[in-house]
Amino acid sequence: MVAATATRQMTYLQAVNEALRIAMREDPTVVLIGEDIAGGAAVDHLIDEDAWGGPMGVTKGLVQEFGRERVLDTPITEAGFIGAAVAAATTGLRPVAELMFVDFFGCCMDQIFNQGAKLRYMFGGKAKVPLVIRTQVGAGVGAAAQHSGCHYSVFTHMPGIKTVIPSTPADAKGLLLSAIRDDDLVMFFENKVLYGSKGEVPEGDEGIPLGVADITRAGDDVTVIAISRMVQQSLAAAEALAREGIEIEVIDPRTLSPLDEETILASVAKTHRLVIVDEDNPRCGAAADIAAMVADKGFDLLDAPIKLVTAPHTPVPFSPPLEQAYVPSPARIAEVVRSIV
Amino acid sequence: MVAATATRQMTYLQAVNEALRIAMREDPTVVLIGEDIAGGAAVDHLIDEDAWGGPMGVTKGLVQEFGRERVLDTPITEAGFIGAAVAAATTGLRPVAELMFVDFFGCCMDQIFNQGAKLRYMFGGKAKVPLVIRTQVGAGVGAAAQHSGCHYSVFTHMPGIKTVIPSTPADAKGLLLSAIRDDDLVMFFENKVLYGSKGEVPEGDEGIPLGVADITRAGDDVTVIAISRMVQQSLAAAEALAREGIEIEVIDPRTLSPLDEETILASVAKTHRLVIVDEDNPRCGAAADIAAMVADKGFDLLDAPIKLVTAPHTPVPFSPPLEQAYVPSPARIAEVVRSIV
Amino acid sequence: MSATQSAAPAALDRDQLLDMYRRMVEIRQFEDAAGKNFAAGMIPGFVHLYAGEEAVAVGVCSHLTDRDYITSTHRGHGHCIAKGVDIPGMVAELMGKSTGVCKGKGGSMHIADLHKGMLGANGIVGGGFPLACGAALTAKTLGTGGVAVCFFGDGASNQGTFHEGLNLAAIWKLPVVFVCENNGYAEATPVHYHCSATDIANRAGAYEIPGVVVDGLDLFAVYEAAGEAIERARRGEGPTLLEAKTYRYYGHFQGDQVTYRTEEELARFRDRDAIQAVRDFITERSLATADELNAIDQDVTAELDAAWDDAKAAPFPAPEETLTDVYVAY
Amino acid sequence: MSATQSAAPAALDRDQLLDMYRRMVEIRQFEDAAGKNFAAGMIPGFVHLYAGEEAVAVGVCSHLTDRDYITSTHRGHGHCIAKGVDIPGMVAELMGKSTGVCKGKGGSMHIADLHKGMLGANGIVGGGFPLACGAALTAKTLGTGGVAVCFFGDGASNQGTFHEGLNLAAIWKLPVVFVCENNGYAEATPVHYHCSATDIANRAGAYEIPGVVVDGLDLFAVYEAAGEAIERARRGEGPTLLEAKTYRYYGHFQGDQVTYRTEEELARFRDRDAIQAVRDFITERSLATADELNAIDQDVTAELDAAWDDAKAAPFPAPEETLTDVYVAY
Ligand SMILES: Cc1ncc(C[n+]2csc(CCOP(=O)(O)OP(=O)(O)O)c2C)c(N)n1
Ligand SMILES: Cc1ncc(C[n+]2csc(CCOP(=O)(O)OP(=O)(O)O)c2C)c(N)n1
Ligand SMILES: [Mg+2]
Ligand SMILES: [Mg+2]
Repeated sequence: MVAATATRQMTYLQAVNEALRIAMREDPTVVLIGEDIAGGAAVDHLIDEDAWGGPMGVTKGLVQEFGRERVLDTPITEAGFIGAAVAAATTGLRPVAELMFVDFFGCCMDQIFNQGAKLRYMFGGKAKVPLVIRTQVGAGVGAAAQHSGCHYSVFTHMPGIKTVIPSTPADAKGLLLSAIRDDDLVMFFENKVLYGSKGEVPEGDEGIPLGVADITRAGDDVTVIAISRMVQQSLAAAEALAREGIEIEVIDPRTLSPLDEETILASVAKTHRLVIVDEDNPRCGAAADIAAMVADKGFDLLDAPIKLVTAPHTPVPFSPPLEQAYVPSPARIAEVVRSIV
Repeated sequence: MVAATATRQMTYLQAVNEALRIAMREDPTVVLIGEDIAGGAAVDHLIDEDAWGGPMGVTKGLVQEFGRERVLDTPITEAGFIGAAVAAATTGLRPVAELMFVDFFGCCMDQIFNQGAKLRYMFGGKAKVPLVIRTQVGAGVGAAAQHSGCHYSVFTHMPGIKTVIPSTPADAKGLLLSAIRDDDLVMFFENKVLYGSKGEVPEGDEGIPLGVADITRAGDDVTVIAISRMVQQSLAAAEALAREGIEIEVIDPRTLSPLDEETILASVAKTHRLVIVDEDNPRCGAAADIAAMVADKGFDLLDAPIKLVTAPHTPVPFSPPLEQAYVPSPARIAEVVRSIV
Repeated sequence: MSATQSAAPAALDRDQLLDMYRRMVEIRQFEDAAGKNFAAGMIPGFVHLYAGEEAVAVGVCSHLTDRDYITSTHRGHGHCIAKGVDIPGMVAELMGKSTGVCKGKGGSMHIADLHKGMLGANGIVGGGFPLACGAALTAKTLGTGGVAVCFFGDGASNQGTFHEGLNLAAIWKLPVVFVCENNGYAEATPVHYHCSATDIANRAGAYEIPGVVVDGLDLFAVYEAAGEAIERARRGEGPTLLEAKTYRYYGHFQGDQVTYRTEEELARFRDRDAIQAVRDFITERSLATADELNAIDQDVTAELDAAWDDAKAAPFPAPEETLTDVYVAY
Repeated sequence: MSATQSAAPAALDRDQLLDMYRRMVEIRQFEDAAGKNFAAGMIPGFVHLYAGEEAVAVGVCSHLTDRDYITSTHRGHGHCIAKGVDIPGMVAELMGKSTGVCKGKGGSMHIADLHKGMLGANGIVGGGFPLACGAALTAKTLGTGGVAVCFFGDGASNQGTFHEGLNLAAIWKLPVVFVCENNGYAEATPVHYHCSATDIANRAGAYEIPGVVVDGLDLFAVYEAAGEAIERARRGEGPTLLEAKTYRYYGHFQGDQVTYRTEEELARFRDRDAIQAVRDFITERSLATADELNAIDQDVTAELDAAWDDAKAAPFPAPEETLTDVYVAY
């Protein structure tokens, strides 16, 4: 055991920013590429201090330290700059590209999955693509049907891609550090609703390994696998359920590909009941994926149907009450848990 | 009951061609759009008789009957012409667009899922997109990593899209007719390995409804859900298993979205055992999706783990023995079935 | 610098002129009100305001009728109004109310009305190029006589869909007009950084179609150039790329601190305000008095106030509405 | 019509000339052998042959070393050979043997060798534009002095990635040369139908970069034009769009009945064969005798025969290989 690391409170957004800064300091080949990630490139009067740092400010301050050569504003050209990042990764850089919203993946998916993810395999193992693509997911801010999706399932489906879904500031930092140091193509999904959420974040440059789930609350009655912001929703449900005497174990898989099957199955071996909570659409989604894994490998452990709590099979609606109905709520999670105990 | 319809032997490819011809005859707003689907557009000397009809010849002969105004060769511009097809559908045509290989979806996915599939919802139900996108799936001809994928899961995941996966010539015809007459956006996945396969195909213009599974072989011991070409592989496995006294029920869901849950659950109620066979990659795939549905709604019916027989989590390899190892074989299917009886 | 304004095209009579003036005022006031109501927390999500660019939408859409289609952008309110979408329905849509033109399901970035030939604002930069080609293909195939206009920004001119759409329209001689609203910025990034072409209209050369630069703050200049391009399209002679140099008064979206541009730059453009220029033109030629124009302004204000009051009073959609309108039948 | 050939650039000495000749012959014979072996059922999948276009790959790649990168296409064998990829390894790759350059996992459309700066043939038309920008970005950022060359077809010039790549390279002044191999057709569709530009090089104007048309059947013309563009890139002055007018002798893929073109057209181009032209040039100037050139040809034949024999004798990869090489670590 190492000595406990000092921590500080910071937001999820700041944690992402800090991880980028650490990675850029430790490795000069790490470059950032994306739309307005510095912001105001080539604006004459603009002192970099005022640079946007992305529309959400996630990359704010990095251009001052690392310069315009390593924080590259791009035109609106997702296929162009993501594809450039793929080949830059193959030829000696370690780019971190920003796809502003995951909903834009349809503009550049070919470069991600055909040019990037398959490269190593097609080339018989003689290439690697140490690329991270950061992107935003999640409903909850009224951003409507083209700026609120999750869709990490699409990337989890694709061999050659790793998918990371941090739910806390500490995970955002630790997982991003590991993602950048990883030699494979990693999709890193930041939940926009979590950007402002605070938590303890360790100092230092330690990464959190990809593929290791986090048991965020222990419990004996029902295993609840919760993805991204659904961790918070499930922990809220856990409070309500605990008052009724139902103790759920909330597991954050942290990465969907690779998936920590062992931790999930060990929990189900204890609780014999499984609920999976995901904000993504249900069909061929990550929740179904995990359910299928347990329905095979953990079938004999189960005492009840595997329940999914997900968004409906609809686009994300704009109107606030509809959007609220769309995202799984603590109440819905609790209700489903109750239905199988 | 209507009187039995006359049938003839024809190939899967011919059946697709016939459905297109019937649909174009019955509705002058049906137009075909795609790369080389007539072939040789604007080649001076070319009498249309010699037009390609697509690289596989699927649309051969249609330009002669319907002319260049309704069989539109396009530049290599997937986002451009698929997006054009989306808006053409919204404004009064019923286009059937061809995406030559599903592996190219990354070049046009934005137009499919953001511009097409979400349109009706975003517009509060005040629009429709009667568009069919035909495309090719499947490994087995050495077409390698960028021309052999399946990936219907990606489209099944997306609300607003219907996904059709015909496995026989008769289904290819009947389902395509229904797809073209349907008022929603339909992705129609033709398996390239099946193009040459023959079967009885009814005369006439009757469609097969979307959302109705087909029990292709009845059996009491194990339910096997098989997708696309996996129907043939499963039927071959059934022969071998029958010789051992194991009777599997082979169900072809025919469409993944909508999914005929009822037929699947009714079969599992009888067999208490489920195997799902899919050539697609396993993570967040259609097989996992169906497994999750049954692990919830059919949990109490099950006497054994739900088993998936799928491609591995790898791109499609080129080398023949590797490609053969990649695609689920009758032997593998039989082995998995045996493991749960 | 005082407002400049080319002479009104001969074809425009007084009523049309006043109509166009009114449309511009509607857009301006709509956006100002949206800005205020956003700040007051009445509008969820992202809102991109069109104020400053009114001459483009109105100059172009004045040539169009309901059989003609337009595609729009994230900054779409102006296009909607110019194309005749119901303003109270738009206000309600911004708030996500059931009385919105999309029943509250779309919001600012997805306002649409197919009956008005408005194919939707669009959250995807560059999403409209292929769609405009498709609407034009329908017009051409069915012989409706309609055209399609694709509005897009300077930033969008770098998207692959720009290239695919323009090439497709050119080889198929589709009745489309591509209208670039070059307001100098894509979010915080200035056009001279993100775009390799000095004039975006110059990119027309790659498709061997006409490319025209026009002063986007000059209503009549836009009107004339658009008219020519639209007539050309209607005659079956194919697409045109029209670039209107313009400016947005607000930030990229509401909340943007606009650090990337100077107060002086904004002031320089505000000095050349397109609406003021039309006002001056009308009053200088005594086509209407300042009072008459003020009355129009006030009428619009009243209309908008009422729209906001109604929208605020209107119900949100019922939660069950989340599940409808995905498919025609499923 | 007899073969035409511009004068050899002064910089080329006899050895270089004979090297280039040999490379062209290697490509031609490689393709002829591939065509035969495909017909004999020895090659699975889709095969697109480069024969006829040799002057382009060789004229361009003769300026490059291993620190320079190229991106290629579905019709990639010629680029691979010109860039120095091991020919026996390529032959084995076509057959899917474990001795292939990609261990048999890639096949014809995915041959690659990063050590040779060959970033891969590509099954996706237009896939290479962004990749070339990325390789050039690495070169620029790390100051390697390398350049990237993006080979692409006339059909690819309509893909959105063309536009995105050229704009990106232009604004970032990346050391890239975009080389269009305009062979008149995209599959069965002639360039004058699918492409709105009479000369694809003309599209350079949209990015304010140089656009150059060159006779792609003339090795020295290609060599000179490519040399200039590559030097410009190395000097940090940004990208060039080079269009080589060329022709493919075989069909789009093996199996294509080639109904869309005439025998006369093919004959016209075969009459201007690029390799024959180089031969004539060499013998007319007595730089080498016909016998010496024949010896090269025979040497290549022997090399290829041996490569095919070896490949046929080589083992296929073990089935377990299906599961490896997806990730570095998982
Ligand atoms: C495909 C895509 N990429 C990025 C964005 C984020 N985004 C929204 S508006 C915008 C800038 C658009 O600039 P421009 O086209 O000039 O239009 P303007 O905002 O100036 O009207 C960006 C980058 C998006 N919505 N869609
Ligand atoms: C994105 C994509 N669309 C379509 C295809 C199918 N396809 C393969 S080659 C080709 C024609 C390419 O034409 P061109 O770029 O001129 O290259 P050439 O074959 O003439 O060398 C097409 C349409 C593909 N491989 N990728
Ligand atoms: Mg702009
Ligand atoms: Mg070509």
